[in-house]
Amino acid sequence: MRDISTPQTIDVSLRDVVKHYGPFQALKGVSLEVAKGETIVICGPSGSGKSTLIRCINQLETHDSGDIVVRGITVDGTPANTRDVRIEVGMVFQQFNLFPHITVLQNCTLALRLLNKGTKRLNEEKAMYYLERVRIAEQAHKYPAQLSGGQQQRVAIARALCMEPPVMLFDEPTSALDPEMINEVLQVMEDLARGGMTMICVTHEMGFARRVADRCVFMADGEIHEIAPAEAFFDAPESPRLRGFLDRILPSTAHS
Amino acid sequence: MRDISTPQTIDVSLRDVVKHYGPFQALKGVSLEVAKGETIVICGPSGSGKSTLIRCINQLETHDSGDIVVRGITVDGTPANTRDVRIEVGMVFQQFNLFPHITVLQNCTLALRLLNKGTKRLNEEKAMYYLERVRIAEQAHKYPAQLSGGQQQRVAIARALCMEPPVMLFDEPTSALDPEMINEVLQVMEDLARGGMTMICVTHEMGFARRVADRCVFMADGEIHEIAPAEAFFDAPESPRLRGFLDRILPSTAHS
Amino acid sequence: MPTSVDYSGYFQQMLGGVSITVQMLLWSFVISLAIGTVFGILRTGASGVVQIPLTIYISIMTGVPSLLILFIIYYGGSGVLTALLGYDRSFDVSPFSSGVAAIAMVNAAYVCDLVHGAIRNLPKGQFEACTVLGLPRFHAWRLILLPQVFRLALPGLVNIWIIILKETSLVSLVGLSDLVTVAKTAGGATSEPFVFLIVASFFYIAMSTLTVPLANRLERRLNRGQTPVGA
Amino acid sequence: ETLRLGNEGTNPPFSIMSGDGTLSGLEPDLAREVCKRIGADCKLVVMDFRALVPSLLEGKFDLLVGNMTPSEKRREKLDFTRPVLSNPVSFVVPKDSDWTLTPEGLRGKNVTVGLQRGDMNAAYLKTLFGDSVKYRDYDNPDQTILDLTAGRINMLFMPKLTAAVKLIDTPKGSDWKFAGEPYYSGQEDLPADQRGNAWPVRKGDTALLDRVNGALNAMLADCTYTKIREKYISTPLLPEDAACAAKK
Amino acid sequence: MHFDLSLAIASLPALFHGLMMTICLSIFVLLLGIVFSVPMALARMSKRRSLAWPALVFVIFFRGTPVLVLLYILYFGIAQFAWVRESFFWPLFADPFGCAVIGLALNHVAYMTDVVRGSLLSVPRGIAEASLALGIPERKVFLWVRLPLALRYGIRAYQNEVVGFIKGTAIVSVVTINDLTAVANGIFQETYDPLTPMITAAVMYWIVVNLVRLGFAGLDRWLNRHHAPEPASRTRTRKAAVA
Ligand SMILES: Nc1ncnc2c1ncn2[C@@H]1O[C@H](COP(=O)(O)OP(=O)(O)OP(=O)(O)O)[C@@H](O)[C@H]1O
Ligand SMILES: Nc1ncnc2c1ncn2[C@@H]1O[C@H](COP(=O)(O)OP(=O)(O)OP(=O)(O)O)[C@@H](O)[C@H]1O
Ligand SMILES: [Mg+2]
Ligand SMILES: [Mg+2]
Repeated sequence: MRDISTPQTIDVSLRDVVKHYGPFQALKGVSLEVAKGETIVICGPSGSGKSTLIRCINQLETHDSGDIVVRGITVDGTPANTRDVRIEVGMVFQQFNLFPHITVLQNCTLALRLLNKGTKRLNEEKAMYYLERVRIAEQAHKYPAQLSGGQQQRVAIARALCMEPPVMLFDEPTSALDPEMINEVLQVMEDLARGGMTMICVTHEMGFARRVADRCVFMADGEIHEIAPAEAFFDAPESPRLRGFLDRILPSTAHS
Repeated sequence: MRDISTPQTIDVSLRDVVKHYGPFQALKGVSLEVAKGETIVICGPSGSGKSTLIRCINQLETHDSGDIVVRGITVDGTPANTRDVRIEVGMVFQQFNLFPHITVLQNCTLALRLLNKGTKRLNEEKAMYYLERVRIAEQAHKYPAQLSGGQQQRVAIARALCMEPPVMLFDEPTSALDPEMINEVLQVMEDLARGGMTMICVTHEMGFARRVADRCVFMADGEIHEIAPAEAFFDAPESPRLRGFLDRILPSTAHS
Repeated sequence: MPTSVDYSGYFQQMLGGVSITVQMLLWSFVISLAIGTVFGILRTGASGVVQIPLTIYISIMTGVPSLLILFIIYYGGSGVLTALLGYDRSFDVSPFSSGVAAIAMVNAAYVCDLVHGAIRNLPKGQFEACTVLGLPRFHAWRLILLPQVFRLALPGLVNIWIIILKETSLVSLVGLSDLVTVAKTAGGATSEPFVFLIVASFFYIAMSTLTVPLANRLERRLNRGQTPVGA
Repeated sequence: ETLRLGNEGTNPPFSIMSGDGTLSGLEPDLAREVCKRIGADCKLVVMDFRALVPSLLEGKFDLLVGNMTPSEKRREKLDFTRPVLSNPVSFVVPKDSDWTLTPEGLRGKNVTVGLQRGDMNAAYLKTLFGDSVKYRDYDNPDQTILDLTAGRINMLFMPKLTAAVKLIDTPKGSDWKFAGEPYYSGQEDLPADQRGNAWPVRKGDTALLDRVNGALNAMLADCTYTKIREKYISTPLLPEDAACAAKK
Repeated sequence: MHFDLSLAIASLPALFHGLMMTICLSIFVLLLGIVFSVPMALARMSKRRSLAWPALVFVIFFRGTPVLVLLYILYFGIAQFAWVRESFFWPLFADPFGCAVIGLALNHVAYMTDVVRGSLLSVPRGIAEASLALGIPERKVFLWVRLPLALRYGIRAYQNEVVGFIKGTAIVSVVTINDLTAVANGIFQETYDPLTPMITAAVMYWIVVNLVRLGFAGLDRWLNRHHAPEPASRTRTRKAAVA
């Protein structure tokens, strides 16, 4: 973990981001700065806007007002700008969302191919490199449905890494997994974090947060209630909401 | 609880009952005698043949060999005989199996009506009596989907009671229920047991077993491994299998 | 040029055609529903003696154009009936009855598939509950199982209703004066086929479009009480 | 006694299903008169043209009162009454054409002939012209004429009277004319005055045939036939008819 | 009345001729269906009213009208207007084959629009989102991810439509086309034996339809080869920790 008080490059910055779904306000002015190489864990009760927040960063949802700057690019919602932002940001979903009809290797190379990056051989080598990194290279020629949930999620991570994005977003990457499989995915994420990747993770895996998060963020009702380094966050939560939340959540995360 | 050593009428008797599903032997020669007014609790690991056993008693499954005698009727599998046996035996399922498209009251009176028992008014009075007994009379005109799980299960019990069967079978009647609702069903079953009904219950509710079971039966791999009065069963299990089983199961039944 | 009087006469005839079309629709639907339901129930039973002819029946009805089946019944039907039943030359296979027979036979196969599927999707516990309560089989089907089966099969049945509506137009090819026949004749006689045909097509569209809200109402009725109220 | 009679219903002026659903036309009117004379209670049933003969053969009808050419092939399965009317087939061609009506004369002229499916004349014409012209098969004469005026076909081969009533004598017939010799597709060895279209019964039903023939002959003799015919068609259709018309 | 085997055999060449016509027509229309149904489905799903509404009207009209009526309208109905006969696309309508193709295609495309739409909608949203998140442009996501997946989800519905459609072609004799049914009808008219030619034709239809079904079964297996057994994935939708 780094000392975040020294000035650093800011990879992702949000200022007063507001998002409505119809009349419902899902984000009520959220501000957050994420430094290069930093690992941020976001947690909070269901419906608090965690997914919405990270989906705004890569513009899967368009925000209504406020500024989002990703690696120097101010998000403005135009198609070209959106594409530029998405190339900077990789994302891993709760439901993996692998392409079921092509092999694991093709899952990893598809985007490279469609964006006309590199030759077929180079792309496959790159894909194999990242599959290796998530320790799943030997499954490269299987179809997603032939893998376990944990393996599928690791493929999803490798797929995102193939685009070599400087920033990675994770939306509850382990919560669709059986307990036995959660750890293998957390392990991969830990490796990434220690490798210096800028990461924003929505997760309730408190063990993971304690081990690798630089800062933890607590959201509720579309607002950030607390931002603190992991130890302080868990051991001395300031806001009563967070305390209540941690009381409810901690006993059931014994496995991590 | 009764002293079961004095001679009594036997309501249900099984001798060397064997049942195969294809090549798989689900019951490997089971013998059991249930006296009139006795409450038997059957427990055992999943797949041990508990459901198969009680489903053989009312011939939802036909057994391959051995004798089953229900209230003096030797089960022989002919349609008339089967019908006679089923009139003696009521059954309550794990999944309630209420008829969703008719009201609670109609659920209770339907069988009476179709079997030409009594007038409409008499039948409804009888149904209301049993609905009262399971403490749900005020819901008589609702549809099953409008009730909670526990209420639905109580309706299922009332529906079976309306046929006034001398013997009742229960197949895990509480295991599809949310914890809050389990007790209301157990309460009703306890009332029935104390009222002198002959009952055979498959259940893992150990609190219930301790309070009302005359004898407990432990099944594993299609065989009965132990039959004992409740106290002996829980506090001094003889077979090691049962000891292992109880060790695993007891902590999780804290709510009863 | 035809006068407007001619037109109104033909439009009145078209109303007669509509009545024939609607009668065909109702008869065909009711009969295919009845046969299809019985077949669907039989198909769920295990007996091979019943399964084999049923499979053949369904394969034929879903593999051969309805029009051809209509022709075979209409042009060949009385011969076949006479041969089968040994009566003497007196079966009247009218366009109406053969149209209803053909359309009902074809769609009974589809209804059978639907009902069969719905029965299989019914929770097994419903059957067991009926058994355990000792309900007589016929009544168990009538009062407990079929109402639920139809609820599950409703969207498919609405589809079949619309298909039958359109298939009734085929009987115009064996000379029944249904809506299409009238439109065709009127068009030939006035040399203005377009008007009459468009009017006919609007009738069919209106009928099938009207079906949707009616089906929704029916669905709500069948679902009565089966969705939880309040949380 | 009830007789069931089959008729087409869509072939004016011989058979017309009118706007209010009643059946009129020369054939039904003649049939009703015949029934009256033989003392039978008749039920006239309208049916698709193609279904008429099979239905007769299967016993759904006792007699067809549609004019039909008694060809060799039909005589194998049916017995025919005396000629009821003479309506030979003729060609209809564009007014400004000068085609020779032979395979050689028509080849390369891009001629498409409209025919009625299941019609005796259709088979005949196809053997006559072979592949020198194109053919198109229609379900009824109305559609044939609609398509002729729409320009999809440019020749008809249909009963002359029908073509006259439906096309040549109407305003839209101004672009068309009859051509060639009238053609009779029945028995070729018959003398011209015995040719004509007749009504079929099932083979061997001579009892009925004799009664109908008797009635028809009587109607021709006392000029009832002519009276009925004049309601629909101005020109005589049979020699006896012509004689009656001349008497007036 | 009985089945006359010698007549059936003698009729085979003519019936095959009719069958060829049926098959040609089907192939033509099925190709048109593939080409036009995707844009139609996109229009129908579009957020732009000016696209969605016409597409909806198209679907309602051409699905709701019986094919028979549609063919009559196209063949006899619009030929009644002189301006149609003078327009440049008259040659298409003047030809019965052209008319039949257009009539059947309009109906088929209307059905296919809903088939394609249903299949596209059944592609999980997350999979398209994952592609977008990878930076793939929307058009390519559609072409390379949603469409291939929709094909897999929609293959059953497509098979039903194709079979229904092939059976529906039996109607084209009303616009003077000599397809299988028309040929059988012609033989019936010549011989007054309805059963033999029509049952023979029915058998031919049955064989074609079942070959098509077999073909689709094979295609289905091939497209879904990625669901081949091996360890099945065990995913759980329930949330892990927070209740
Ligand atoms: N597409 C949408 N349309 C309307 N409302 C939405 C939509 N997506 C999310 N919401 C609402 O916005 C709020 C925030 O949703 P979000 O998915 O961001 O919550 P979350 O914190 O990720 O919750 P969870 O832990 O359940 O994933 C919720 O109340 C949700 O109902
Ligand atoms: N219809 C069937 N066909 C084949 N095998 C069956 C069938 N029903 C039950 N079995 C098998 O018979 C064995 C006993 O099943 P049974 O349902 O009686 O177990 P159980 O003790 O009730 O288990 P549980 O606690 O899971 O309900 C199991 O191994 C089961 O797989
Ligand atoms: Mg979320
Ligand atoms: Mg069980």
